[in-house]
Amino acid sequence: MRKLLIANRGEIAVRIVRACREMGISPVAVYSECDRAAAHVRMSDEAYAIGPSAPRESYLRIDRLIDAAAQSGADAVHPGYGFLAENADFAAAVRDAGLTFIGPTPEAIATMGSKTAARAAAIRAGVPVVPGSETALDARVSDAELVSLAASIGYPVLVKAVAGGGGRGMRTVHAPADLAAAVRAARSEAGTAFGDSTVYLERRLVRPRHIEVQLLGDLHGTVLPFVERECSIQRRHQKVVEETPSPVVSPALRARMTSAAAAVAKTVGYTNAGTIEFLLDEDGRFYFLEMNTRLQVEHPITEMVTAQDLVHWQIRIARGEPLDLDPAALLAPHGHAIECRIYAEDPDNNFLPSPGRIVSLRTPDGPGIRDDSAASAGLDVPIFYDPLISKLVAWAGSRPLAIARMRRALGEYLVTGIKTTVPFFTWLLAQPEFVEGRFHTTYLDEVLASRAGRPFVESSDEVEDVAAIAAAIHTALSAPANGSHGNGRAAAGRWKTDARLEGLR
Amino acid sequence: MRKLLIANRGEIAVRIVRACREMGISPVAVYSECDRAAAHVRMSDEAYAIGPSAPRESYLRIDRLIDAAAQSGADAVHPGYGFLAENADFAAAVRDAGLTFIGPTPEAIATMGSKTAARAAAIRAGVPVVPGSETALDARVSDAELVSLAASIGYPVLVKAVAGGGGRGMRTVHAPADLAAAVRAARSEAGTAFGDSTVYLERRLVRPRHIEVQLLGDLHGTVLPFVERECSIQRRHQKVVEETPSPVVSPALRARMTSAAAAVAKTVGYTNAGTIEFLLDEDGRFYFLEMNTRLQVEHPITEMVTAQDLVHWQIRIARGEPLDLDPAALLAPHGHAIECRIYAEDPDNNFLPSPGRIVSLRTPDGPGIRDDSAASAGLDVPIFYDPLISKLVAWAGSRPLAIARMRRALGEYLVTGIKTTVPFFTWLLAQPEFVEGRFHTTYLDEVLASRAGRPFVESSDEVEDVAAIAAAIHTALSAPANGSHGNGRAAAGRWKTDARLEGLR
Amino acid sequence: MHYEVEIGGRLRRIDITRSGDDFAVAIDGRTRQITATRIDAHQWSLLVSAPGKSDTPGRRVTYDVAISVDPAGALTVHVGSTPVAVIVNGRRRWGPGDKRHDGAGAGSGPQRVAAPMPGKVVRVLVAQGEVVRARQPLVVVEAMKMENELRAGRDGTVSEIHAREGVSVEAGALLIVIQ
Amino acid sequence: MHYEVEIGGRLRRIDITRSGDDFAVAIDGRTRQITATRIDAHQWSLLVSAPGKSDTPGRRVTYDVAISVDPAGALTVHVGSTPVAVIVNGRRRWGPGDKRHDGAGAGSGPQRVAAPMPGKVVRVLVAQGEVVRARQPLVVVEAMKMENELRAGRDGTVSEIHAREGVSVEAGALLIVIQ
Repeated sequence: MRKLLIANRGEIAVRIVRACREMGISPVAVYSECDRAAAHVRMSDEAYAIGPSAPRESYLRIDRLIDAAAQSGADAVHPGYGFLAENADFAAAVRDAGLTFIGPTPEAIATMGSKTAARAAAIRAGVPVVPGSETALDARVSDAELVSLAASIGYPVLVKAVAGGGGRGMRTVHAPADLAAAVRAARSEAGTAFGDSTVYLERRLVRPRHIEVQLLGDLHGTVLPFVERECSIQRRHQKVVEETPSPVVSPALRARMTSAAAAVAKTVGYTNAGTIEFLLDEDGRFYFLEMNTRLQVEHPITEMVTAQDLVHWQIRIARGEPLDLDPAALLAPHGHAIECRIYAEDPDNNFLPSPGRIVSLRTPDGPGIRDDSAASAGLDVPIFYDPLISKLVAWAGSRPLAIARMRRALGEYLVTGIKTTVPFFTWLLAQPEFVEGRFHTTYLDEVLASRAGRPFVESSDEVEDVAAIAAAIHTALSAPANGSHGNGRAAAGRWKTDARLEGLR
Repeated sequence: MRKLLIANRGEIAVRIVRACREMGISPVAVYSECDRAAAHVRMSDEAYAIGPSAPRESYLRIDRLIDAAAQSGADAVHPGYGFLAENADFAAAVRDAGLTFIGPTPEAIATMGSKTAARAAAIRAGVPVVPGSETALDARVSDAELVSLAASIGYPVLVKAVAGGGGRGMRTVHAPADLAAAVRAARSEAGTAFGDSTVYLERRLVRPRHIEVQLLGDLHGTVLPFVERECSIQRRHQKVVEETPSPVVSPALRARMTSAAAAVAKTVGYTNAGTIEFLLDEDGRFYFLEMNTRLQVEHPITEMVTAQDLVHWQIRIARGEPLDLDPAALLAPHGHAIECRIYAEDPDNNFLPSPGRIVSLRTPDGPGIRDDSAASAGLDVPIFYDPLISKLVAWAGSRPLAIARMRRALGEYLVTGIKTTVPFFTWLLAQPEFVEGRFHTTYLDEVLASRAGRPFVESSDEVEDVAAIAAAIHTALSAPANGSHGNGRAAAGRWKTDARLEGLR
Repeated sequence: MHYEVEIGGRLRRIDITRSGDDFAVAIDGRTRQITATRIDAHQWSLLVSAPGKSDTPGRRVTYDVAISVDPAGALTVHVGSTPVAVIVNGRRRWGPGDKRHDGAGAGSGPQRVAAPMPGKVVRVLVAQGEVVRARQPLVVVEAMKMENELRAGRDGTVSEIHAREGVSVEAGALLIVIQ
Repeated sequence: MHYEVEIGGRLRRIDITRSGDDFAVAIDGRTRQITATRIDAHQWSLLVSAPGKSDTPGRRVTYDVAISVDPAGALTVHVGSTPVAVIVNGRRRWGPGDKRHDGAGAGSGPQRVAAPMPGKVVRVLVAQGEVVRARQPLVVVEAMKMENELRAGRDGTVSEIHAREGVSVEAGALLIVIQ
């Protein structure tokens, strides 16, 4: 493998570029119109335009991606996450073009991409699943049948899209009377979002935690699980903070959950990187929820506590290398790691997206801090894609220190020009429930509802005085006579350099 | 401990600010004239001017540092490294002012700061020392006595300043005829540099490695050693690359070296952070070289493989907390870490310092990369201090991957406006001797001499074509009519923002 | 020079006297000594003396400050990493924000709810003439892979509805007006 | 527009025809298609077509480029993180570099060795009239905690010595001239 096309953008494309560089593989970028000067393009060796900014005209165009691979002479394709990462047709198209797909087989993607087929696989592996309907419910299932099915599962029930993800096509129903409407709404949303309107029903557990197990499977039948990730801090079913190890998983429970995860993967002959998601109830029972047949957004925290590089392993597995790792070491976390997903959203305005140009950017660094990002000052966060700015990871010897370090890093993080979720995380990481590890998948939605939009930053009188003084001084010294140059010593020096360069003509 | 004054500048001051933030301690900065807007000032809670830019008028002024501590109400002082970090008078002045000194006692600093007293301590602890003179040699020692002493030690001999460090006041002598002149030169250099012109003689080992052991000692008599650091890559006795673990130290040798280091420290009742430096000869015998009674520049690599925070521990020890760590874990490195000291020097011009304004700065990030730095675009690397730009650390599961990762990170590192040693490291990390771990303390000087100034970057025709094209396009588009604004889309957008702000008046 | 700076509904009156990098700043009558060093077009390093009656008169507090116009056109001062929205001399919107929505913020006059980004109207949740409460969801716009609820900034009555379900809208398109 | 760019002693003749972000660039007669997108005042993203006779005509190579004047006044183009010193249209020094030393680089005419930074002359290693070889150490200046050897850029004869041991010098002070 000498050249690898990255069928993605943003921070995950940058992440894959870095792995390529470390492995001596030449990274090839693709870009939509608005991404011409994006970080993943600038950092790659080659770059190919694949269409307009809207994803369905570029990053979702299988034909154009295969064309770009051919044009560049790439011999492998990494899908990243999102876009086509869990699209079996794409994996098949890559294979049919004679290229290596860095991921599982199209067959495994198809099986585990169906929530009902995945549930069946878990049951075959002897792993408990959340009580629910064993088959997909299409439009022909009558309302009466739905009510009877729900009664047998027990309320509250969740209506979930078979092809779903990210909380879309999902509804909670507490009483039979609301069931039919919820199913209709979920079908409609799922149809629009995924092109597949079938849904299924599942018992909604009370205050469960979301615990997931990262797996690697090689082409020689070895499947190895990693120490669990705790992903219960979610907003509207979207993960916002992840950490490893979980504050509530004992070594004994870890052994059972990771064995169960490996068993499910082996049942479907799974290869490459994947993740088994579980719900863990308040009594310590866990249930298979679904499998993600790709690299996860939150993979860095696993890397920090195991000293393994998951993207390297994805590539090595695809090249046929065996997983020659000590299984016990993968279950013995070295320290603690936490990830905050920094979004271009306005937390004080109902987390509304806040795309636009980043004016200033200062990212945290120093001990235990990793920032996986594709942002830079002067470039746009486009309106067309997921508004993830960066994945900020803090690693330390213990959970309290990792939290302290993350708070320190958030204090160093400066993004101006757009709104970000930094102030929200600063607030969240100070909450006693978070600090003490007392949370579950609905904790965040509940506490957000109870705050009723109160701002996350309540600045002190002194900070407001300083902001007022700074605004006044800045206004006073930004005289038009100076153009955009200001009066600054530092700035003046830079402009002098420009003037010198201009003298070149 | 609620407020801590940092008696230093640059990356180490920033490093200590970060530890303070993580521990809920308020950091207080001091600054010389040219450092008014330096990173450590901007990141602290309070900042005090202590004089002109020249170190002896500011960062070396004990009186002004103590004054600043009093003015701020700080209850502790951290000296960092360099400047007054190993000055017993400063540690005593801090103690006498009723403040906590984050470091060893003035007595321990004084003892171990004298190379001859430190040798005596090692001999008392039963640790081998390099054959050499047991007493300091002042101006009263006759040339004949010197020649006789050298003959008993064996040539080649090193003439070293008793108060020395960083290769200053040091000379190698191969024959008796050169001895007297070398002693005079070393005394003169040491007198100027350290205010103490006494020297001593030491056998110069052939092709030794520099291996050092980090220690922590608490106030309750516990001394714990950490896995060794390999610091043999030196230019003129200055470390330029450090790594841990050493590629040549076996677990058995590690056990012996770390026990020896702890024994020396216990002999002098050592507390807080310190480092015992050894020379390791080609036959696997090690000799005590000296002790550094402070935090080392290269401490981050130890942190990466042990998940301990050495600055936190310095503060915790000073507060009286016990070292409640598993000693075995500190000797079992998790992965491998390498540090490159990125300097503002021109490697292609005999490593001449290259101070000045940083025009653009892009620092590496992503998996396994830590950048301890105080640099930012638009600010100066002053002429007055050590021209260290950043300490770039790569951590990975294995030494080959850590090297690959460092090379990847160096490729992401962009500093314009000044010269840096990035191209030198890119070259060094590709040398077979480095990759295979076959080096010793004079390896780098030898290979640099053999290269006779050949440039470290030999760019390809294609890269030169691209540079030429870029220079031409840049020149063509930097028309004076546009001022410093260029024609760029991104740039234009920013200036629009400025214009809006100017409208504020 | 005199400025009026409003933050969180509170007006501060500021008078500045400059001498090089040093400023004497009277804020609502209390004078403070400031050293302001410009870092670049957007960033400043401020050293601020302790407030007047402090028992630590020699204290010099350091603040890193960045000033920018956010996508809604509001002026934001970051003090460290803490964003503070400021209104200088009564002006609320700068640059392109002028012709865009007023966000969901409270204010006087009719509230004009506009699309903050291009997207598709998924649901209109209120009817003409309906009485709404502050923070009540009004319309759902799908953009950036998420459904985004736009909410009322204050109590009022829906006087205009321009949003239609299923229709794509540009950034800044007026969706709903509340009197 | 026509430019002459010298790199490492080799001159490249460049003709540029612009059309928006796209450029047809003839370099010593071979034409290449370039897309140049400006990132900021100093940085560009270039997409470069494969050279003329390549067997992969569709290849589009991406380069991240930064342009700056270094402390010695030379124009440097960073291609990725690789610095390349360039001379455009024959001009060797820009800005303050004009009145400073010529470094230790080879060139024609007398070589004027000047202090690259403020410091103290520790040792003068050559005498008036002495014949020196390229890279021979001439004078040692202590600055930034290090002793720095300034070396001859080429073979020649020492014609002037302005450096005196123990004397502090400013940046740019002339120390030695070699004919």
